[in-house]
Amino acid sequence: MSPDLEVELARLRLRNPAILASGILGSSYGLMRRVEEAGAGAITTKTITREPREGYLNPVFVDLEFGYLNAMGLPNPGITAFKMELRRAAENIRIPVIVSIGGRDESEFIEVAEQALDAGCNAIELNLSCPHVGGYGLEIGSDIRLACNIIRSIKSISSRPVFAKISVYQARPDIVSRYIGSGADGVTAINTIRAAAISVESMTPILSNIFGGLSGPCIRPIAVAAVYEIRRELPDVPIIGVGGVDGWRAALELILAGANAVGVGSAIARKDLEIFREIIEGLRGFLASRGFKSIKELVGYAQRL
Amino acid sequence: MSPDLEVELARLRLRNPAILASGILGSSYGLMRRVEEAGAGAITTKTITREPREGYLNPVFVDLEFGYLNAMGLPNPGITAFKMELRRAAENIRIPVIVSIGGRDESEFIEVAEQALDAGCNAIELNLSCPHVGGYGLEIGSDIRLACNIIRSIKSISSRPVFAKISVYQARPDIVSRYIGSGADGVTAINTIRAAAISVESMTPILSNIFGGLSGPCIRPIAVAAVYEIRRELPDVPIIGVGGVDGWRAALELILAGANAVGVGSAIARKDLEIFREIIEGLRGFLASRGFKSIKELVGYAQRL
Amino acid sequence: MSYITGVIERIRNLTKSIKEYEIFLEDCVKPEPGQFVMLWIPRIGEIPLSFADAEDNIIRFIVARVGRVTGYMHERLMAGDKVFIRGPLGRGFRWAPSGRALLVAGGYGLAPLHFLAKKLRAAGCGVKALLGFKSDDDVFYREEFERLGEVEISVEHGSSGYRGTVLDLFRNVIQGEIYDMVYVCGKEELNLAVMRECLIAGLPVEASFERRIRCGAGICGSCSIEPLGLRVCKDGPIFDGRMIMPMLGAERIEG
Amino acid sequence: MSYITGVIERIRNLTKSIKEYEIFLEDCVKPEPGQFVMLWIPRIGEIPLSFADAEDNIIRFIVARVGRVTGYMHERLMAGDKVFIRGPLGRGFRWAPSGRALLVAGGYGLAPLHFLAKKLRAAGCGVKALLGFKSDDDVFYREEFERLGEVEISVEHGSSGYRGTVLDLFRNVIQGEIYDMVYVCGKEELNLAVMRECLIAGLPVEASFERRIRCGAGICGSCSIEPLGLRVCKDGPIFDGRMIMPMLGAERIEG
Ligand SMILES: Cc1cc2nc3c(=O)[nH]c(=O)nc-3n(C[C@H](O)[C@H](O)[C@H](O)COP(=O)(O)OP(=O)(O)OC[C@H]3O[C@@H](n4cnc5c(N)ncnc54)[C@H](O)[C@@H]3O)c2cc1C
Ligand SMILES: Cc1cc2nc3c(=O)[nH]c(=O)nc-3n(C[C@H](O)[C@H](O)[C@H](O)COP(=O)(O)OP(=O)(O)OC[C@H]3O[C@@H](n4cnc5c(N)ncnc54)[C@H](O)[C@@H]3O)c2cc1C
Ligand SMILES: Cc1cc2nc3c(=O)[nH]c(=O)nc-3n(C[C@H](O)[C@H](O)[C@H](O)COP(=O)(O)O)c2cc1C
Ligand SMILES: Cc1cc2nc3c(=O)[nH]c(=O)nc-3n(C[C@H](O)[C@H](O)[C@H](O)COP(=O)(O)O)c2cc1C
Ligand code: FES
Ligand code: FES
Repeated sequence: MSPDLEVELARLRLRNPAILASGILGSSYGLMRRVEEAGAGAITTKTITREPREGYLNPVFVDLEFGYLNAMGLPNPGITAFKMELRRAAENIRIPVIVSIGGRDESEFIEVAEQALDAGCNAIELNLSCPHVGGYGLEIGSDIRLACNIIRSIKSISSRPVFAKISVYQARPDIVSRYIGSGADGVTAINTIRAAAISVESMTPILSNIFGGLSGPCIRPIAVAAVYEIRRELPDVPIIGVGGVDGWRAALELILAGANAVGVGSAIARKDLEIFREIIEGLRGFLASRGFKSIKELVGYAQRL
Repeated sequence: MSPDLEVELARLRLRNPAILASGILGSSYGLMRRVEEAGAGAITTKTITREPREGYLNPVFVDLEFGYLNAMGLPNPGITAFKMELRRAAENIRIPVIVSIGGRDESEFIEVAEQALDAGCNAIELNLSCPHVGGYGLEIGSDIRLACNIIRSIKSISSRPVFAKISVYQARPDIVSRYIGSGADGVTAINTIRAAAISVESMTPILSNIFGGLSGPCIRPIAVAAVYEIRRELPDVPIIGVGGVDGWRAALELILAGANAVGVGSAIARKDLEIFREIIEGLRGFLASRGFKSIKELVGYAQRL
Repeated sequence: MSYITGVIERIRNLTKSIKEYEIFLEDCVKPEPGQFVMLWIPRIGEIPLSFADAEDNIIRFIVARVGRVTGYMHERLMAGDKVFIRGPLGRGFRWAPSGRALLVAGGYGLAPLHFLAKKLRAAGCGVKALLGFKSDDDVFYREEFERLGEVEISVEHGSSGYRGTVLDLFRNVIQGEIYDMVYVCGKEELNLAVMRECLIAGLPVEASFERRIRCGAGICGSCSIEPLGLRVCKDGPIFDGRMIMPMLGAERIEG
Repeated sequence: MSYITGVIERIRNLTKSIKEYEIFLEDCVKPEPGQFVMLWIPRIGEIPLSFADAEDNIIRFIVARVGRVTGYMHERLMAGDKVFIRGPLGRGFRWAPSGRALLVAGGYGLAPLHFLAKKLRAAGCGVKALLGFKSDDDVFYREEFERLGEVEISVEHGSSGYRGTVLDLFRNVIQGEIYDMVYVCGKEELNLAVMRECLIAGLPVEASFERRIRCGAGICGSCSIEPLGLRVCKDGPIFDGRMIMPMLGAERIEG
């Protein structure tokens, strides 16, 4: 019998552990549909705010050889418009849809969450970590008490799973522990890391916003350390490991470190949606060759003595 | 006339802005001599502690394609033995020698600094940022008040320049400002970033210490952002930009962001000591081709509107 | 870094609102017709542009003045200035060239079709181009296309060529002549109308689509043609009529 | 990742404290004689080892039991176990082979010289090896070297071969015979003594040195031969006698 890739993640049942990361193609029903067809285990939507956001001017994306830099500026249609996409997703998409929520304050988080829940999403991810949009993301996440309050409020309106998406700066077991204490069902670690690129040819920053977030293989060792450390201190917390997953080996590295599932983000730039099949088949092949029956056996395996 | 690469850095005069970063070959007189011959503008020594330290067991170093991971464990002969190397350096090496100091508390920092100053070093760098040695580095640097006290104490025993070497977690203008307020003459940004690598083949962490520090090209965008942000808020602070300098373009990127000089670290693994000439000639060529007279004109150039 | 440095060699006014830029690139690119680049002008912005031509290190763009970046290009950019491109991006026209091709272009849609015509011609295909303009003053690139095959132009308000839209011209032509395939590049209504006619007539057709391009790498989702979930920057900008078909049934074009 | 996976094919006891490991590598390596690898045994440690042999995907190490990692290898490692290597590292023997070569080895110093002898032989050089051991029981690899050229062995306490140290044997041999170059690999005193004799006699000489290897990449400084600042892992492990000369004058060898 072929090895089992199904995982359970804070009561969500995923056909496999490869989740579309937030901000990547999760901005419309049509794209989500394609990601489901490509084989993903779950989908995280683009971070949605109350009002529509235009995002920053181009350039918003830089392909470095070893990773990517982006400062999109959280462009999104706003929750009212996005609800239509979510409704269609709820009707037609069978894998879990996790809505990523952004806000400048507790009330914005709650308002967006209410609408998203109303539209039938399966879980919520709180963006407490985007490092390059003033007022949002990391600016919220840097205030642990505020973050805990937001988590508590959202848990008070729904029992559906809530994940806190954390930055590397907050990827510490003590902080995660407080989030869990406030009701979070799990964490997503990590978001991009604040970074910038300057073109030597033009002698100017490349991103219109100057600062952006670094993603891709180059942040994977940082994500691995974050996941390992959280898993070591908090053996039962559901963790979505994100950062530099560019194939099955990278996915497995995060799983061995302790991730229950992994987010697939910017690697899609190079490998496109085929990456999901590559991960799934690679993991299955690895499990088979080593005689494991289920991917669950490997979660945190590298921590054994 | 060929463009001028000389820079001034907190009253140190450097023949060029390419400084050997701490922990790289700066552990003996013989190696420092070779680095001088290779063309470096200044040398930072390995971080020296009061007592000798064995460091961690192998593996202590991983070559990732896009960077490097290390957890040496601050191996060093201790200040008493190292003083002999420093004395020889003071006699025979003509470029500035910056001694990197590590300690578990204020008194260790002061004791090591006293000895290093006594042996004739030209400046001091305080390691407030090594991310993988318990009790040292980042554990000191995370306590800003303690760090400020250490800076103050060392400035009270000598007027030679003192640089605070900061981690990405502390690379914020407000924190740097407090260091400067406590007497620091400049900052070195950034140290390696906490990270880990797991071998999928063996299903174990690679480093004996599990956690190490990420360096190399992959952290350059993070270093560039840190330097840019500090330079923007603190126009006059001397900054040694460190992180992913693997050639003249990378060096220039940090200088354009705002670094007065740059540290050259793990790139030596791939390019060896020839990298210093490559940087020097590359910078000179660039200045000439663009009609600049001195590298000083380019410090923070990317911040112009 | 991923940008290739280019130096503007020559700027030519094609009409009062369209210019042609000839750019010398430091590195050679090998685009397919229909592919595009992101052109970055530091401190100004970055926009998608189709290759109008590319040979070794020389490439050409045809740029219509539309807004901020194209406005800057028209007013301030001069020969000798540096620009930066990333690309070639996207997927170009896909069919192996053979037989007789009909090209239908409106406005700066001429750009990718010019490059395509060159390649078709070099591959020995017969090429006829229908070029649509608003007025006599808007006509450009007629001679460039004439060097590559037959040309008919349409002008909505003026005296040259066919009087009317290029869609009407296309309908006329397609009734009397036989083609193996049709390529269209213009406003979305034109693309869709031509595609619909071709699908009905059983003619293979490809069209170049536009959406707001941000990442250009197929990850941000900004350029999706909905509800199909097709990304202009990665799955396109050239799409086969049969891929777009589901949308042709839809009343309203979203995205 | 930078490690190449290897599977132990065969382990052979050479003496009571020296074993030979034959390892099949997933990827082919092309080392020069004198180069080394870092051999990683997960959860145990990582140590430098010289290539004793390498052909396509099969490599051989000769490992003396010394401490923690080598002890584990001797006691626990079995055929079929996986190990991981990074390398080849460092610089091997540098001269283009020609003429007659004299090889002087002590203990596991035989390893790199065996690989060198093979290459010299294949290049048509004359090879004579002087192999030094403590006692009769310590003798190993005699036949392996005999297949590649002349062999003389020295035993300090025993009955086989020359009675005495390999340094004494070397002094005897070098007086009566003519060589174009000398290669030595053994304890540092042996290396330095042989180098000194060769330099006095005007004979080219290379030796393999050891220091504690950590990074293996030439950056941590741990393997420096002082006061020369020569890194065993990057500038070596093989050094030309003339590079080491300044040290031969010094009383004490530091590092
Ligand atoms: C794949 C592709 C290839 C292209 N090739 C060419 C080409 O070869 N030549 C050429 O001249 N143009 C081409 N374009 C269009 C060109 O990219 C836009 O005209 C340009 O981005 C406008 O930038 P701007 O800053 O001048 O205008 P802005 O200031 O950004 O916008 C001005 C106005 O135009 C609208 N607008 C901007 N971009 C678009 C768009 N993509 N679709 C519809 N409306 C838009 C805005 O909403 C606004 O109302 C192409 C577009 C795509 C997607
Ligand atoms: C370039 C190079 C090539 C080598 N090739 C071979 C080889 O082919 N075969 C082989 O058997 N060995 C070789 N060695 C030596 C081998 O690496 C060591 O014996 C091994 O690292 C010891 O590891 P351990 O964990 O067993 O011993 P440990 O527990 O680390 O040490 C045990 C004792 O040995 C001493 N020691 C450890 N390493 C060294 C050293 N490098 N020099 C001097 N003393 C040391 C320690 O100080 C300690 O007292 C080579 C070394 C180098 C530098
Ligand atoms: C273009 C782009 C847009 C992103 N947008 C979001 C977002 O809206 N919300 C969010 O939480 N993370 C966002 N991220 C971060 C990713 O979800 C992910 O955490 C990060 O990219 C690291 O994963 P990767 O290395 O696989 O890309 C974005 C990343 C990229 C590259
Ligand atoms: C092997 C190694 C050892 C290091 N040791 C030290 C150290 O002792 N003290 C210190 O402050 N930084 C140390 N560093 C950090 C470097 O000085 C530098 O900040 C970091 O490597 C980033 O620069 P790079 O990308 O050029 O390597 C070490 C880095 C490496 C790779
Ligand atoms: S522009 Fe980002 S997906 Fe096409
Ligand atoms: S072992 Fe690090 S420099 Fe040689």
